Amino acid sequence: SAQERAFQERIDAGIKIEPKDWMPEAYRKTLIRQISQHAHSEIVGMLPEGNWISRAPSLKRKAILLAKVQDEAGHGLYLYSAAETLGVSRDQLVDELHAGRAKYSSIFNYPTLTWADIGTIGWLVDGAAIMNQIPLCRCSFGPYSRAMIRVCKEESFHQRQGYDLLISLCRDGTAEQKAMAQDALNRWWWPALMMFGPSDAESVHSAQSQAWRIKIFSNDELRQRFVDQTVPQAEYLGLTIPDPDLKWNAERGHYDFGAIDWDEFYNVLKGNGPCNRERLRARRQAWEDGAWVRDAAIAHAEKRAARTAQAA
Amino acid sequence: SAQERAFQERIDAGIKIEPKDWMPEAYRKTLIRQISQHAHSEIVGMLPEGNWISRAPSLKRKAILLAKVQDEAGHGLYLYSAAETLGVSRDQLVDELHAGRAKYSSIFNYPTLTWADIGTIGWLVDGAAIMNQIPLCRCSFGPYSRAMIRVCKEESFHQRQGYDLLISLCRDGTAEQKAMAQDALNRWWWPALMMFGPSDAESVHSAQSQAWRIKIFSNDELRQRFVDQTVPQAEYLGLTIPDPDLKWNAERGHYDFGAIDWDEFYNVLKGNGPCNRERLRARRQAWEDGAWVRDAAIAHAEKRAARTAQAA
Amino acid sequence: MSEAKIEYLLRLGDSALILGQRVSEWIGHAPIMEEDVALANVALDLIGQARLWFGYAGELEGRGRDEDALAFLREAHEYRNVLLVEQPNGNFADTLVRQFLFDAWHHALLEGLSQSHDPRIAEIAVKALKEVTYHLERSSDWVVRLGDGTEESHRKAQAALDELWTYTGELFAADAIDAELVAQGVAVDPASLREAWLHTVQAVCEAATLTAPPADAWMQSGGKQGRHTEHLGYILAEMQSLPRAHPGARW
Amino acid sequence: MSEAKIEYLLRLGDSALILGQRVSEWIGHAPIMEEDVALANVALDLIGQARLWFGYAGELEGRGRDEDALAFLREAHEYRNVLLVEQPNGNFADTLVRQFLFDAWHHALLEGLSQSHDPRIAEIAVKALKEVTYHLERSSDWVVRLGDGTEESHRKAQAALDELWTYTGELFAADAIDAELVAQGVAVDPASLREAWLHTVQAVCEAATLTAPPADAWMQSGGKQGRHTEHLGYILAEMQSLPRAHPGARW
Repeated sequence: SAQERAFQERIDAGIKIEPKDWMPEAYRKTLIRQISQHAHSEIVGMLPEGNWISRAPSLKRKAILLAKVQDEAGHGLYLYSAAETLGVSRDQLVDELHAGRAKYSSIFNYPTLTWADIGTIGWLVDGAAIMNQIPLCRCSFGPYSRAMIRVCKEESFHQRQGYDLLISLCRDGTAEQKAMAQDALNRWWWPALMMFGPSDAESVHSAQSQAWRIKIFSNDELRQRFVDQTVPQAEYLGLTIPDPDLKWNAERGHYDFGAIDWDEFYNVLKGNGPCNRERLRARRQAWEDGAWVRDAAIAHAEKRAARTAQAA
Repeated sequence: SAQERAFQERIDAGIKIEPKDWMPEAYRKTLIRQISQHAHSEIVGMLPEGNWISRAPSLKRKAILLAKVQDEAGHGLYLYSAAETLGVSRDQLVDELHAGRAKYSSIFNYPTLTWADIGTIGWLVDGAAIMNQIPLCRCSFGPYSRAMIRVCKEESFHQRQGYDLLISLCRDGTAEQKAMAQDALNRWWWPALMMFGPSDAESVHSAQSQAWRIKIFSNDELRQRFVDQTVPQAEYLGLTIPDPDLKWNAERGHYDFGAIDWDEFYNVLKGNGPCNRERLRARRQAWEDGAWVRDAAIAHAEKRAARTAQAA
Repeated sequence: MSEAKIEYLLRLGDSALILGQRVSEWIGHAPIMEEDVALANVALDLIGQARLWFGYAGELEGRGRDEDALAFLREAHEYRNVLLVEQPNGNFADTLVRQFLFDAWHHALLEGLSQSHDPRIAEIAVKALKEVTYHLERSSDWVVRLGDGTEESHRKAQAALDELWTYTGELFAADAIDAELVAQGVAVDPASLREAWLHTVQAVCEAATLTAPPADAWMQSGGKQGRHTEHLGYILAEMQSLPRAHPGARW
Repeated sequence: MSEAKIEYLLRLGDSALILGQRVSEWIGHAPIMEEDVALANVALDLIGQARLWFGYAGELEGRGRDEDALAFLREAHEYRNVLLVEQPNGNFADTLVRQFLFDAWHHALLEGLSQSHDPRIAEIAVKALKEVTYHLERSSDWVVRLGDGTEESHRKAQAALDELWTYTGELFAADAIDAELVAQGVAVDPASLREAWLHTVQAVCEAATLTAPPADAWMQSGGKQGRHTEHLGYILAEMQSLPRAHPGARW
């Protein structure tokens, strides 16, 4: 239709789409799915890291971790707000999550087993997230693009903090601390690579999303970029990436790396990851246990409004 | 009455009263109160010690502590059974406890703050309990007397184990371990002395109970015996009893000791001890949370009985 | 002299740290997402304050104990926090009533300490007071909201108040440490804070339709002297597990 | 050779210890007083078994690590227990279903090990088997009682079974350690226990009117290799707190 053509022309011209603008229903739906999935990931992502707040081994690290998890809650909040501009409420989106119908990043279905996992999540998981998200700062939908700018700024800070934590363990630490870091890398490396999604050959929706500029680069491009960036960082830490096929390919100007076990990926996606049930249960429980608090807040606001009205 | 006289004569002759024998209502009531209070003490007493099972510092000590707490549950069970022979049910007695109408030994309203408390409870609290209970092995009511024989045997074992724990801390341990033991003695000494009850001058019911032979010695006699026994044990450990007035009185052939703060005693009795609310809450919670389990056990037994009846 | 001051600083630091630790247990599990942010914020402030008090205590002590040695290598009986802050989180009302009772005291205390003759203490107090002003505002609001919310929230808030009241007595009880430092103009007399505290508490309770228990109720004490409830041992076992398992390591 | 055996002994000891630790959390809080006694009994047996396995492991290792060094001075990733035993106690059904699934396996395993070519292993297994025969009887009875009790207890027992099932797969999965020791006639092939286990489980489920989840459901694994769930770290933090805080002390 003419409307659709005009819409695509605006996008092609690099003009942002704003909530009040006309947009194709599929664009709206795709964005709601993508933004809310991202919001859910921030919220569920508080859990694996939150698991170590009480056991952080120094007060400075405890404060850094607390601040990081706080930022994640904050990111969740902006992202839900961005999604709300598309005509859906936060409560609806959260219901979808709790009902198990909405997705969140599968990476949060892995457990945080040692303190080194906290550094590794910052380094690899935030690193991969930023790699995915930086292009989205230029995406076509205004509120999403603006949320991404803010999120990316904070996440690159988190990534540096995570890497700094690992420097303490690997370069300044004891043999046990370094072993802890290597073990964490062994467990998180492949899941981090999977964060970029299935390889382009398998990926659905990609072409349309790229045309709409809500996806800028392909999964495989981003994954390659991530590997290229991360390998020298691992070397600096003195850690070995758990991939025997990893090597520099001078011809391509990139690192070659081994085949990803997509069976594992789909399995975790299906709910069989080590922590899928626990993560969802923790979020549902927080929601259910908090019902009376939310009810009280509403009841009090109503009483107060009624009193104000009466006084007026 | 003639019945009452005959009853008293049997007691004076050292013949045991058995449940089917006639007995004055006041005797029955006093015994129910005394035995159930003792049973409740065993059950509530599991809590302060149970608090350290998960943190016992060696596997051997963990096993010893577990076995001890298990014995306490067992003692509670015999004692409730002894009380039940007097025509009251365990559930009724437990209801009284949960409603806050029945007493249990006030000593269990103090917290167990360090591992040394576990040794100190064995040494002092079990020590005082045995001192109170050994005479009751000869009490006039058969079931109670028999229960006491069994209980005392196990408790003197517990006392030795508690003292042995303290030997490890005080004679074989580090300065920190010994300090831990001294701190525990400082906190438990006076409450242990209070376990013998108010001084004879203040004590109610004593004369009648002594005539009935359900109380054999006076509170002050037992307390003195306890102090005399315990002081040399403390010396062997190298610990200082927190009583500046404590000293050997050659004339009396006993240790003199300082005045007891009965205000504290009555305060804890009234519910103001450090843990009164928590102890009762823990027991109530166990009971309430367990209701569905008890219901299930009954329902299953009924189904099974019905099936057996049908098959017959 | 310095010894009393170190002890006093540990009391300040320990209360802040333990409450911060308790509050941070909520993160990821709050009843409203905005509260995940707010609770983290309060926890962060408190842990930041603990670091400042510990830093100063360690310097005065001069035995090379830094903030982490003080936080992670002391046992329960060496901790000097008030009993109130180690009480379990319970439900959201328990947590917010605990916070409110503490904040109202903490605010009055820091106001006093910002006039301390010890310039370092005054400086830390001024910084902390800004944060705690917000804490008190927030916890007061929540107590009012819960107390004057639904029947259920009212019941829970009242139960929390009744339960925690017994731990408020020691906030105002001076001992020799306090006396020595008050005489030097370094510390605030705890007893002097009581009126302001009670005033705040009563005003908020009134707005919340809650009944404050009698001011002369039986009070527990001992935290400032290192005699705690059974909860603190568990808090420390978890909090200290990693540094204890790796003696001498740096993180 | 000895290294594989040490590893194998740690697996046996760690599973017993961690389950014993979990079960002992109930003491004083059981739904029926008789169960305080019974739960303590099971915990005691398991901790006793752990001591025997650790004692032998320490001797073979010959580095002076006794049962306590093995229990209290290893970190989570060095623990070799199966994931099933570290799962939280939950409600009484969760605890008893966990116990039953473990007992049915433990019983079959110990039966096999009582034929081990290693006489020390055989001896310990014979002793443990007597205890575990009672454990299995008791946990089976409870599963039947709860499953075929009230609607509520049935629902809870079924939920526990569904929840814990995913941790039963690794009980039967052999790795290189198992293979090496099976070849020597020292250990039992885990896969060989599966049929007997499934038979027990199905019989008890039937009597309990419970539905066992599909045998080919997705299974978690990793415990035997030291990759645990997030729970183990907390168990160890608490359990080890005292020896960790007093390095070198004896108790």
